[in-house]
Amino acid sequence: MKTIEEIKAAIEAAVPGAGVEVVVNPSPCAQHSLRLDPDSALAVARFLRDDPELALDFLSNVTGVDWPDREISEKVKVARTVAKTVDGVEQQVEETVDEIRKRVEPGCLEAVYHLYSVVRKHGPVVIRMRTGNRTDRVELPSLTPVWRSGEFQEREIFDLFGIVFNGHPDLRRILMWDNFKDHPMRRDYVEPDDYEYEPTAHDAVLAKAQAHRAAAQAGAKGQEGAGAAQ
Amino acid sequence: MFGEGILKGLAETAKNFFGSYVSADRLTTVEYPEKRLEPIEAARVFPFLVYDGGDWQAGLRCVACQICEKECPPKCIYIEKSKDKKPDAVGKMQFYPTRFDIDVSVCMSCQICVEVCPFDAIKMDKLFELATDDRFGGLILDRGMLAKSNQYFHGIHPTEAAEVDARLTAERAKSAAKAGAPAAKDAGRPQPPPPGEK
Amino acid sequence: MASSPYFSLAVLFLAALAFGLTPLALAWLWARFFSPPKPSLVKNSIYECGLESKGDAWMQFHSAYYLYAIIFLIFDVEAVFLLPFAVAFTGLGVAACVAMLVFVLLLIEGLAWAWAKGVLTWA
Amino acid sequence: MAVDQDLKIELGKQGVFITTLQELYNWGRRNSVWPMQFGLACCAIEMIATTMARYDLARFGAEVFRPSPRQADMMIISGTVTKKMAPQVVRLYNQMAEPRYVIAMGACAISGGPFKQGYNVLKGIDRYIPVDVHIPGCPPRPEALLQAFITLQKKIDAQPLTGPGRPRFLDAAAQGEFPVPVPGEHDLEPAFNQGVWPLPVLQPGKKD
Amino acid sequence: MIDHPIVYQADQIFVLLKHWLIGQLPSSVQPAAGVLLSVVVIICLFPALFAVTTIIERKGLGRMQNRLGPNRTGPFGILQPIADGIKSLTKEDIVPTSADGVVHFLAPVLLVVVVFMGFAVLPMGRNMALTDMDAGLLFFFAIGASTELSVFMAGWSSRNKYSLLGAMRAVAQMISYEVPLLLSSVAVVMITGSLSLNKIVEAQNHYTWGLPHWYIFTPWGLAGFLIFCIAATAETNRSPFDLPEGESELVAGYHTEYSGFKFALFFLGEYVGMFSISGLGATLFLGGWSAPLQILNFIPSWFWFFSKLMAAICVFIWMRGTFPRLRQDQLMNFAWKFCLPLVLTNLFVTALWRFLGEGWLRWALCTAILVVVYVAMARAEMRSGHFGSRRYRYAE
Amino acid sequence: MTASFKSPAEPKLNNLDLAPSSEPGISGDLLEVAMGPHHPSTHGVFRMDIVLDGERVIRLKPVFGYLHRNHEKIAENITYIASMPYTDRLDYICSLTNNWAYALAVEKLVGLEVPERAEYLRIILGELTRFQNHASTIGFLIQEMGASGTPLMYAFREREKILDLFESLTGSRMMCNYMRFGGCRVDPSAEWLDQVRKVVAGLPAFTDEIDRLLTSNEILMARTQGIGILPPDLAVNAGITGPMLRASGVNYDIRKIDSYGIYNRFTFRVPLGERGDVYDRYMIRLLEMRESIRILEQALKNVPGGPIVDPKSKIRGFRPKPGEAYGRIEAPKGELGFYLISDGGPNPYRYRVRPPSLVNLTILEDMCLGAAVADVVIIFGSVDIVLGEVDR
Repeated sequence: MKTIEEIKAAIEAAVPGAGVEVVVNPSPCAQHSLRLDPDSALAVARFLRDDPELALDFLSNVTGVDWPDREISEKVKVARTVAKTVDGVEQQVEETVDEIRKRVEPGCLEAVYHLYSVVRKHGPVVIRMRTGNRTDRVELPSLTPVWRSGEFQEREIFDLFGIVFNGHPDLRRILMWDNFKDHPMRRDYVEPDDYEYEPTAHDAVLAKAQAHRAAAQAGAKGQEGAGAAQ
Repeated sequence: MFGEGILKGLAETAKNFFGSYVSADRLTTVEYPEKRLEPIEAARVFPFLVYDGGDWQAGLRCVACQICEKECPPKCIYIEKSKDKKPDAVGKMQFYPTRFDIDVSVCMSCQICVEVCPFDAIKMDKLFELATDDRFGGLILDRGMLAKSNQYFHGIHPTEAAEVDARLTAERAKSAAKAGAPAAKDAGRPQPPPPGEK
Repeated sequence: MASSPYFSLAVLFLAALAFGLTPLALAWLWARFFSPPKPSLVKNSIYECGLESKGDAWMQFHSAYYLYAIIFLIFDVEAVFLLPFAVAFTGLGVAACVAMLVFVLLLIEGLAWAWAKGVLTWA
Repeated sequence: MAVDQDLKIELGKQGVFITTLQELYNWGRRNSVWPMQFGLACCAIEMIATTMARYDLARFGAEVFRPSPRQADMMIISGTVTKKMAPQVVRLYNQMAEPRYVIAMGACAISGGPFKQGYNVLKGIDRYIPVDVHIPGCPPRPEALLQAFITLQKKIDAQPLTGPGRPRFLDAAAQGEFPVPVPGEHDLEPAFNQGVWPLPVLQPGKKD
Repeated sequence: MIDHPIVYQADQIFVLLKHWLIGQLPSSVQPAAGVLLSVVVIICLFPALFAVTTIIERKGLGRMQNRLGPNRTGPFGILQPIADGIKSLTKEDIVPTSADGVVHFLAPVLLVVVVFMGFAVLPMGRNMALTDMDAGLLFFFAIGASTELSVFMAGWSSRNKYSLLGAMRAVAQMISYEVPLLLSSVAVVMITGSLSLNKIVEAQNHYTWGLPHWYIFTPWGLAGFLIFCIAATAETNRSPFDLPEGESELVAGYHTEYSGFKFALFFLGEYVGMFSISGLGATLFLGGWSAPLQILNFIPSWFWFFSKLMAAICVFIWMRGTFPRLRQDQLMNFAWKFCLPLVLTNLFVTALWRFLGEGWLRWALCTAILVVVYVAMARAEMRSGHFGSRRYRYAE
Repeated sequence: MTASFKSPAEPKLNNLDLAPSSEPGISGDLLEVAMGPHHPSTHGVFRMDIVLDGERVIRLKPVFGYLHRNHEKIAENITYIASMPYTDRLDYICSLTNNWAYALAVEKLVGLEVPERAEYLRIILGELTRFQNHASTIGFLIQEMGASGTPLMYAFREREKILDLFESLTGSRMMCNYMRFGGCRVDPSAEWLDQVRKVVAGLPAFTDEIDRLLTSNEILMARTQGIGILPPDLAVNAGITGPMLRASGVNYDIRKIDSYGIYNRFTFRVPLGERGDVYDRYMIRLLEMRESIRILEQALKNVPGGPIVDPKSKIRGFRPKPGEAYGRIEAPKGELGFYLISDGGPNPYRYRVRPPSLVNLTILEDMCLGAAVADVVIIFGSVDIVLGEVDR
């Protein structure tokens, strides 16, 4: 089988303007992957399937990964002008100071596809796509038109992660019920308040349960669904 | 093709029907409450706590290290560690659990608590007849219900119990020889490697 | 009157009816005195695999069922015609049998036609 | 005094009659518990194994697995009840004809078991319907189901036909239907059925 | 041998008993009492037999499946049916709100009435038929056809989708198999020359070299018997033709919405129907109450009748333990495209049998025709169904 | 590659609006029926919303999630080893192959070596699991065809023997929790291996019995042949794996392709179907059972001694370096894969199960359209799913 770089080159040769990026996997199995640009992903996927040398006709696994917003603190050298008293004289001095800046790296949702070839009996080739963010730009092209096996798996990602797959023939919730609102596989999903969450019905739990009951009776409404995950 | 398949099938069931009167292979029923299957030594159902000697409160091997509580996948173990130390079976001062509950209505019988226990204190029982109509009273086993003697352990898992005993005696002998006087000092430290990690 | 076969049939009919109704009456009595029935909305709704039933089951059904019924009717009538013939068969000559044969063949032709037209293919 | 004596005898006769009837009734019910053909998860396989040759639930007269709830007497909740499934389970239970029994088989059915931490897992079916026998285990061995079945038989045997201790279905005033929960936007509504799921009582004496 | 007084008395024990009993009554009510007594016996006997059969079935199936079957209720589990009966009797009766209550109630009752009526004409031993009707066979079929009605009533009135599908299946299946059932017995009528079941038995109650003249021992009789068996299985909705209640597809088919004793009545009706149709099959082809060998004539005739009946029931159970179920279209095809042509051929063969007279020729000719037609039909059936055994290849 | 296999075309996606064209007058009203979640033959809690015209299926929508137990979410909150017993409960008929797949994925993630003895044990247990899975699948399939349980009883009779082996080795009948990262948990005794040999020697008798009871039965042939046909190109495109794919004539067996474990040391054949109908799926399973016996016989001849677990492996404090891995095996139902992302912590960052049962259901509607209700049940049965794995 071709190496990941060769595949990348082949894709770029075949699909002009395709944004492909190699993602290196440091683990011993070295299953490196290709990150596709969502805009050209469908064309790339068609190429991967139809190219006689690659012939990746079998989409084995599709899954979503949630990368939440991360708070990154980094040291930045900042140049600034400070009013300083040097030798009794006030001066404007330029100096560089280390400043710890916190910024929020926007998270994203990712869809990962594992491809194999039944004809050529090789694989896996891993491709992945990222959404713009986790809230409003959660759309990706559906690869179900290329590989039918994505149908239920993409539906599952839609259900549990909330990635909207454009071009999917039947994008409905698959595992949760239809009027369920949250996406429970996201890492910031909060469970509905359930007083018996704790494993065993110990005294502490029972006390918690009683507190919960008291709160419910006191008219604290809407407690059941306090954990909307959005 | 003109009905032989059907006749062959009928012959097969007839063979089993008549065979059930003559051959044990064709009548495999074990009439449960009266007769039981041959016990399988490795069988595991729910955990129990092993104690040495005659008094379960004194002889409990558990030192409330709470590893099993942390490692338990469904989190069905609940332990409260004692504030003070008590002498264990060989006289070392140890912490002990003031409370050790297992909710068998949650336990998944995975045996991970046994694997991670450095003290051979928790083992798997074979008792499965726990059906009850009492949801909260019958299914949360406390220390007293969990504690079972080493003899009982020998009774249900003879091979494993013999291994454990041999290992424990060796270790105790070693630590007694090595330490001599300050035996109580390193009592709380887990010494033997967990059996699953050898 | 009692020696008439129809008298026996009537008695059998009544007895069978009584046999069917008695346990139902007993069950009703039991429910009346001990185990009160508790009909309710969910309990007395139609069973549909644990879901709420959607749509009505009383609906227009596929015509294939009725075609079979018509063919059945023909053959049942044929059988009724055949029975007197069969009873008299031991005393009949070849000519009478041939006449019956023609009748049966006509019916077989009908069957063959229906077969060829695909009426006998279950849709 | 004489009247009293007569009355006593009369009552005694009636009592004998009732007792005999009760024994007969309980004997009949106990020996003909037809389970509903209903499996949820892993435990269902052990439930099937229980009906198979080696364990043979049929010996107790209980092999007549009825697919329709109308004809079944017992519901073996064999496996995880998810929040998506719970309304169906409750509805099926409601659609069963009285007398009906419930066996919660396995950890998941009792409490959610190992999957208790899951967002879609109901933490015990006894929040919505009354459960007669609980069998711990994950999954319980087939013998454990047999033992639970025998426990249920004993329980049936002890039920009086009349009087205040009589079971729910013999009491005209008792609840006959249990509300079916509705899947809401985040969770099932309500989270439990009042009257079925009493808050577990704190047991102060439990700290041995 | 039947002339021997002890043998005769053993044979006629029930008849004599009945005569003795009604002899105690004033002569004006004697005929009516006689009928009543016979009816009561029928009404009690067959449900009792039903109880026995359920336990035989459950234990027999168990044995076929390497297990014991019910054995704890009473000694060897023989009280199991009684427990089931008590349970059904005391179970809550549910009628769906949207169902047609009257029809829902009538369906099981009708079924029970209809299946019992069939016994009116069955001779269960020498001189042991309730009525000796001239058109007994016709009556049997006429009344038997009403079971379809009750099944349809049950399915339709429940207003349940599975029930409705089950009912539609039941009607389609039962009317389809009614035709081969009827035509296969026409052959018997042709040879016997009577519709009276008593006469049909009498006609078979002769022996040559100690062997009986049962119709099953003729080519047309065997073919007729086999078709009769198939059609009878379908008529009684037994496996492999149990589509109307097809558990794996239609939950419980037409009786999905029935609970308590109404359901038990369906159960009972099915089994009693099985008894009556097995009895008819035994009467038509297996010599009714006649002994299988002349030297066995000393055993009472009723014993033979009931042995044949129970043997048939055992075959039903055996088939149930072995076969998967057919599909609706295959079932219908089998009735119309296989059984019907075959049974019509059988009618011709029967006529031929009579006209060819005694001798080996008619044996050879009749057998040959039937075998040829059977093989041709089977091949056609297989070709149209596109099935056959296959070979498989392997990749290394 | 087989001759009949073409390069995949663009998949046909079913038209989803519910508008069947029906000739007026000849057909009746359409009947919408829900089969499941409580239905005798949906293997638990699966639901199919079916639209019927008479008895013919014109629309079928599978509905899942009634057993969605949040396996993946739970696994992301517990340690790597703690997920092992949870994998038992995925496909709860074949816990050992699930263990194996998960162990394989972690071994790929971390780079652990499996000792030879452990590899042999894995193969022995894996093939026993495959045998009992196929046996019970056949039993359930025939049950769905309306047999009153006899083949299922026979299958479970053999299954009990195999479960006894599992229990005496691992301690549990069904939830074995036996594999460990880089090996196995308990070292079997020589007596246990003898016991396995004895059981394996008895297995051919069972396959022969099933063969006699069913294979040439005309009713079974009539019911299953030509029903639920799955063309090979669609099968590959829809990601179908396992016996179902091979029944369609595609030679793809991960035991041969990846030769994970030490499968390349054993000689066994891959049976291939020709038409891809229900009968082929039944037969492929039966033939695979025979091949499993062959593998077992070879494996049991020389089980080497030695350790059973990689010394680098540990239970507590197991923290793989950041990275990801996808490991897959040929589970009895098809390709079972585990996709793990590690962020260096004690819990997997992302834990994904690639369930063969779910993906194999993708083409359920395609296979069922135009079939009768009774066929739907057996087509569904021939797919061989376990809800624990479909919904996880």
